[in-house]
Amino acid sequence: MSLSRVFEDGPALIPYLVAGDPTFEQSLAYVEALERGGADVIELGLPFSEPIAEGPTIQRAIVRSLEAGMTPRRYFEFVEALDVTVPLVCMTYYNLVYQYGESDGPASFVERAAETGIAGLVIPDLPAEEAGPLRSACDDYGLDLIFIVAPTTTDGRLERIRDQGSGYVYVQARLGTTGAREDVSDQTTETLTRLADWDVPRAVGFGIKTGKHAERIVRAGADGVIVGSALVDIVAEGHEQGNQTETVAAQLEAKARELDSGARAGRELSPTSGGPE
Amino acid sequence: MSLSRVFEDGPALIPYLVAGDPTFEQSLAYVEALERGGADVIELGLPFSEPIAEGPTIQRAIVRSLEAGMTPRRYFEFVEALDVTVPLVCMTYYNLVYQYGESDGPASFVERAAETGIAGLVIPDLPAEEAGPLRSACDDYGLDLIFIVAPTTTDGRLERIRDQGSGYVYVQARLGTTGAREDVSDQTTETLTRLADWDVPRAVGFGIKTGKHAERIVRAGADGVIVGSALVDIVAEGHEQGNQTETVAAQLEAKARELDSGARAGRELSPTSGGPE
Amino acid sequence: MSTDSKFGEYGGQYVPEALMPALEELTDAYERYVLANEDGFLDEFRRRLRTFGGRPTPLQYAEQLSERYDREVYLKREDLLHGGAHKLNNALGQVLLAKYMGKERIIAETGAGQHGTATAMAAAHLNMPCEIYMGETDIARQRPNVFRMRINGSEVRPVTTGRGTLKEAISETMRDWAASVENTHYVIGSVVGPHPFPSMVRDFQAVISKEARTQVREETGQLPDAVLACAGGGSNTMGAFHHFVEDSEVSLYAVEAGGDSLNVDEDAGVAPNSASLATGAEGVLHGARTRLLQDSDGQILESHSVSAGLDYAGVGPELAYLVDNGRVTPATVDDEQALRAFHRLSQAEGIIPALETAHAFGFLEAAAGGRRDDNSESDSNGTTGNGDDELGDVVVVNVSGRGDKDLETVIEKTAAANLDVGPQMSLFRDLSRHGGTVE
Amino acid sequence: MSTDSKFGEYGGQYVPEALMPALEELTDAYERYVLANEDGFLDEFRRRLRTFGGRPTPLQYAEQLSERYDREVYLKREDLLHGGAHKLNNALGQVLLAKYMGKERIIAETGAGQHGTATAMAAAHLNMPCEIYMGETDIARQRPNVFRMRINGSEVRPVTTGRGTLKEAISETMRDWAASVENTHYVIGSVVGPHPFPSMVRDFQAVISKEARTQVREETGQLPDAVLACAGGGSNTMGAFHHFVEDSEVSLYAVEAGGDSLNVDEDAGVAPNSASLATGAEGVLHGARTRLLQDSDGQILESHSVSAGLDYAGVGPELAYLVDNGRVTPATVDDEQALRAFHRLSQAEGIIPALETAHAFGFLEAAAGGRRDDNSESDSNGTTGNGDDELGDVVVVNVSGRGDKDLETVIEKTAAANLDVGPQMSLFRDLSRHGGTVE
Ligand SMILES: Cc1ncc(COP(=O)(O)O)c(C=O)c1O
Ligand SMILES: Cc1ncc(COP(=O)(O)O)c(C=O)c1O
Repeated sequence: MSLSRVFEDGPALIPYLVAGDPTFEQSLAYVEALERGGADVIELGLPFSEPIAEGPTIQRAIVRSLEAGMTPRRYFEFVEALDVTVPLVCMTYYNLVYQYGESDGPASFVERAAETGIAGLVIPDLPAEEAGPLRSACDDYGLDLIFIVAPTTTDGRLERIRDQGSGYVYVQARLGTTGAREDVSDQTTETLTRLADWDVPRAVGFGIKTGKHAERIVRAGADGVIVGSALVDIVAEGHEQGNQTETVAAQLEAKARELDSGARAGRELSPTSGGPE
Repeated sequence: MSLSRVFEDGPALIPYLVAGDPTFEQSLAYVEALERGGADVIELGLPFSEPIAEGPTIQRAIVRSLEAGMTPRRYFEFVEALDVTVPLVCMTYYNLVYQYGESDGPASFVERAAETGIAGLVIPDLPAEEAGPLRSACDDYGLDLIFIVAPTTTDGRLERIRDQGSGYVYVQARLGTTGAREDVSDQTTETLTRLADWDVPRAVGFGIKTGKHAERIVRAGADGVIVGSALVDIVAEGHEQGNQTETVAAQLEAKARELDSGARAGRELSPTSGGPE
Repeated sequence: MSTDSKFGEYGGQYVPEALMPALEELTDAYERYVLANEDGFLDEFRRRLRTFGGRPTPLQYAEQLSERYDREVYLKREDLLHGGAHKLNNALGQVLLAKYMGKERIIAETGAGQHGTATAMAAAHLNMPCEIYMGETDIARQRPNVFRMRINGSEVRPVTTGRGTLKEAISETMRDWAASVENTHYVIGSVVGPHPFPSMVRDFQAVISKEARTQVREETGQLPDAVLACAGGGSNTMGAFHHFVEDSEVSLYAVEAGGDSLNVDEDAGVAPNSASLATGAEGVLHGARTRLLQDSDGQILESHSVSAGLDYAGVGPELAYLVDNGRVTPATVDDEQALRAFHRLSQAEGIIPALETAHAFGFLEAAAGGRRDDNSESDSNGTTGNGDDELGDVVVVNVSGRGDKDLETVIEKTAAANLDVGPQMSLFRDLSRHGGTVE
Repeated sequence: MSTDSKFGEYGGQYVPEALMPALEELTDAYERYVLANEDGFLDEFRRRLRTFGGRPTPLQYAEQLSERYDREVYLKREDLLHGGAHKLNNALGQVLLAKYMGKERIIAETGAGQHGTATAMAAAHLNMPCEIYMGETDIARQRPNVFRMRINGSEVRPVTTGRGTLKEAISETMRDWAASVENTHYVIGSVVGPHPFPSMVRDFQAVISKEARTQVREETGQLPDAVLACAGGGSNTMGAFHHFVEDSEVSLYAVEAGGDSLNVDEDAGVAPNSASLATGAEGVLHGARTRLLQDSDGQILESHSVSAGLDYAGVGPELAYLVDNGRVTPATVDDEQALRAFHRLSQAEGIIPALETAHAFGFLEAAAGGRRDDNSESDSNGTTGNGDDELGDVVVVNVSGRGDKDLETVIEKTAAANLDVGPQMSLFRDLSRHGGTVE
């Protein structure tokens, strides 16, 4: 199924975690907890050694995962081992996609991703201009390719992104790298307005931390909320304090639930909907 | 009396010490011991802060004397306090001569030196070319002005030195700064030959350390031997080991005697004398 | 000068979407000001390079090296540029461009600290606030340059991720840029990164070969047979090569850091060298497709070189392209050869080169037949590249920088490796600044 | 150029007899090679200054300073010379002359280490063995320069007498020369010492004013109203002034180190400054009659300055003469003003000056009316010299050297004096080279 279908059913909660953080086994439990908490799609990071688009929280998660032995091959095993039913989106950097397998280009990666049931890809260092080969591979294997739209994205570029993207569009809520922040940016509303006539759903990420944030974002017109650092923080804290896997999983589930209800509350007040569904 | 008269009586021993090394009182005793040991003239250093012509031994003596409070004024008091009958030659640098007293130039220094009975001056940083004012002052007050002739001195310069010098000529035995050395240089013989027809006596210094050296120097034709570092070494050792003033004075006297008999032995074999006088 | 964003398959713009508009804006500014000299940008740039930077730099005939190698060796003296390296050509160009673009803040990464110092100097000169990201390993090994940046009024931001060298510093600066792109220009320090940086930095550095080409003809009446330059990111290389690329009779040698060894330890994720051209493979890093040091999964390896300025896992896309198509010959020189070359140039010519630069001289020595007098003494182990004597009669070596920043490192490493080449330092090495005595 | 051995009553040859023939030989060589260009000496010298040294150095319009002082400030960039200071002009000239004279060994003294490094570089370049005498205090405070000399292959001989600074190093080098004069040339580092050194060194350095005079006319269409240079021995001063001396409309300012204070402690034998022109008296030191720091007996005082290169009790006889006859105006700038000026130039213009050079900029700031915007802020205490604003509209400041050698000293002294001008260094100051981490 195309990822956009997920959004038909009310505002989507799209949590993000780094696969294998802090260990393969713990991470499985954490990702599964997200589904229980109400995730509609899960973005699953495949760690790259040079994560130029991430803030410190996710950088540290990436280091933990890499140090625990995560590789692209292990990542796909991880996906296969996961017991979730919601669609998964793989988030990683282009060099890993490009180098994978025997193909001279991204095809082997996409093939293997499709095989494990991954529904889409987000590659933050691959702008629409360079995305041709990956776009075709995704088409060949039925994957969505999700692009990010930033507050700085020009109108000209918006068109290119609209052409290349599918599944949903990832709306970057503000400038900067990923990382949880207190307030919600004005830039978000503006970008959402610019995307008003797109036919893919618009999921907003970067800096969403609480149910209240999620509510406001959805109220501003988002079709989904993407939450990364706020969840990775929980994993990090659990790791540092040596907490039980179940405890951390329960915290993640609770956080997801908070975000999910926030988002749903937002929809009730959203300009695009008359009221509760 | 002109210093040259001293040399009429056989080869002259001209020891050198720094006045006030290591203290005013000890130094008085040491200088007096040199006379007992057979000195015919005594060169008495007035310490200058930048002794560019001295080797390390005499540099250190200069530091000791300066640290014990030696100044030009004290120096003249030192000379007045000395109980010796042989003529004294003051060895110092031009800036001290130049700055002394009220005169704009060297006159005050020479006047005061004459008053204390000093017979001559050696100023190692004052070549014949710059010596005009000092030469006249010495003439006015009846002092000799002794110049150094180096192995490198050219024939042209020899003439200038011959014109300006009096008392004796200080033959620098070798290149380099002062300091006791083991062997006797060939350059000495050569310089002595070049000075053969001068009518002032030729005293050789730089590196003479033992009676044997003195003997060879005199045999080579010198009218006198100047000995500095070998004596200053005795003062330094006495100072470092905290020896009694009398002990050190006795050593100095013995060293002077050794040098004096060496010189006399040399004269017996000297080319300019038929045999013992 | 060209506005192509690709060199064959290399180059491109692989950056987060937030930066793409900035790259478009920069490309536009590059085309208008740098390529078309709008508002007299180039005139001002050249004037400032002359009066502030000290251009032209001389081309010096190296007497002792020429005798040693029995060929005419000429030195292009970028070490005499203000700041002590070729880096100012680029830093001044970019900071000035940022001014023309109306930017209000400068950020930059630095490895050896040479690019950081050059940027700090250019920023002070042009009255722009400036922040420099530097890996903490590099901060420790290039201390004088840290002081210089601070004294010129720049902030220095220590980067603690990874091994704390240039690679991490670039990543971190890109992150800052992604957050600050509207009022900030990122002055990248070499011919790397997304388009238009590789072309633009090359154009700013091309003054080296422009001058050298004229100078060598004036001196010898001919073009050189070979041009040698060390390659980290490749900016001094591209600067020294650019105007010779069309001269097919001139051989071009890019000398990379062979480090400890050319073998890779995949498990540790470490390449004990920085030889992306010689041993790397195609991939995408820091905004461009190029040749990289990476493991078979595509994870970037930690590089190594005794010289901080060469210690980088990538290389400029244009240089990679010129190597692939055979126009440029890659070579490597290991740490020990570089140290030996450092001492050789210092003692023979009275020029203390940067450790980066010393690699180029290491290759001059190691090229077979390089030494006229005694081939057996030639330390040709640990070198790759041109085996037979193709260097020819007239060789230009680009002296990309001076070695003042490397004194402590060289003294330490020379002693540690027990090399017989350096001066005895025992009397001075442990001399405390505070104690103030030597015995 | 002149062969007079005296400047009024100053100058002359006050040296041990053993050295007199060497001075005659040198005077002869100076007259033949330097004054009469015999065997093309001057042509070779100029060529080497160009290709090895990096001449001509630019004259740079200083934008920020010009605005600050509301006059046109031009910088003569001797800091861009190979080695980082004007010193190479002289060192290269003398080492080359020694070669023409058939000498086989070079000795030199050094204070800041700049002359020593320049001499070591020139000696390596011309393939001459070289030994440098340096006071142990200076060795400790100018460590990077010690390393540079060693790395260029020179021996460094620590001088332990006295306070272990320049004065003692000169005395010690003279002693060596007296013993080795036949095959050795003593490369004196400033316009001091016996004739022909003051004239010869001035002639080698005069290229500064020769270039600057032409350059400033090209830029402004006129001669400058004032030329400023710091004065230690006075070689950069004389070099910067020489070709302006006949231009009576150009004011010449020699800025000495005011150190801690201009008062002398006679009992301790210490002058807490190096201001021989401002506070010294006539006397004889190191072979010449000139103005000196001395006590009433004529014993030379220990001088002091935060800058090792100015820390000397004497000054060149020609400069003393030009001050006496009113052609040159002496001024002093104290340690704190020099530190402030160091930071000011670094931050405002992106040029880190030598601490010596910073004194010239300290005077530019302190000259009454120097600052346009706020006179009350002007740190004019502790300055002597020109009280009213005679600097005029076009001022040339000679940037005698770069400050890389002074980084540690400046950081330490700025912190110790609690000045509000320097950058915060706490994060970087205690950074160990070995530890390799900043937290
Ligand atoms: C002196 C010097 N040479 C070379 C390099 C390597 O950089 P690039 O290859 O871009 O010239 C550096 C980098 O810091 C450097 O400082
Ligand atoms: C940069 C610089 N300027 C000035 C001086 C002072 O010397 P002079 O007065 O001879 O120029 C020195 C001496 O080391 C120096 O290094």
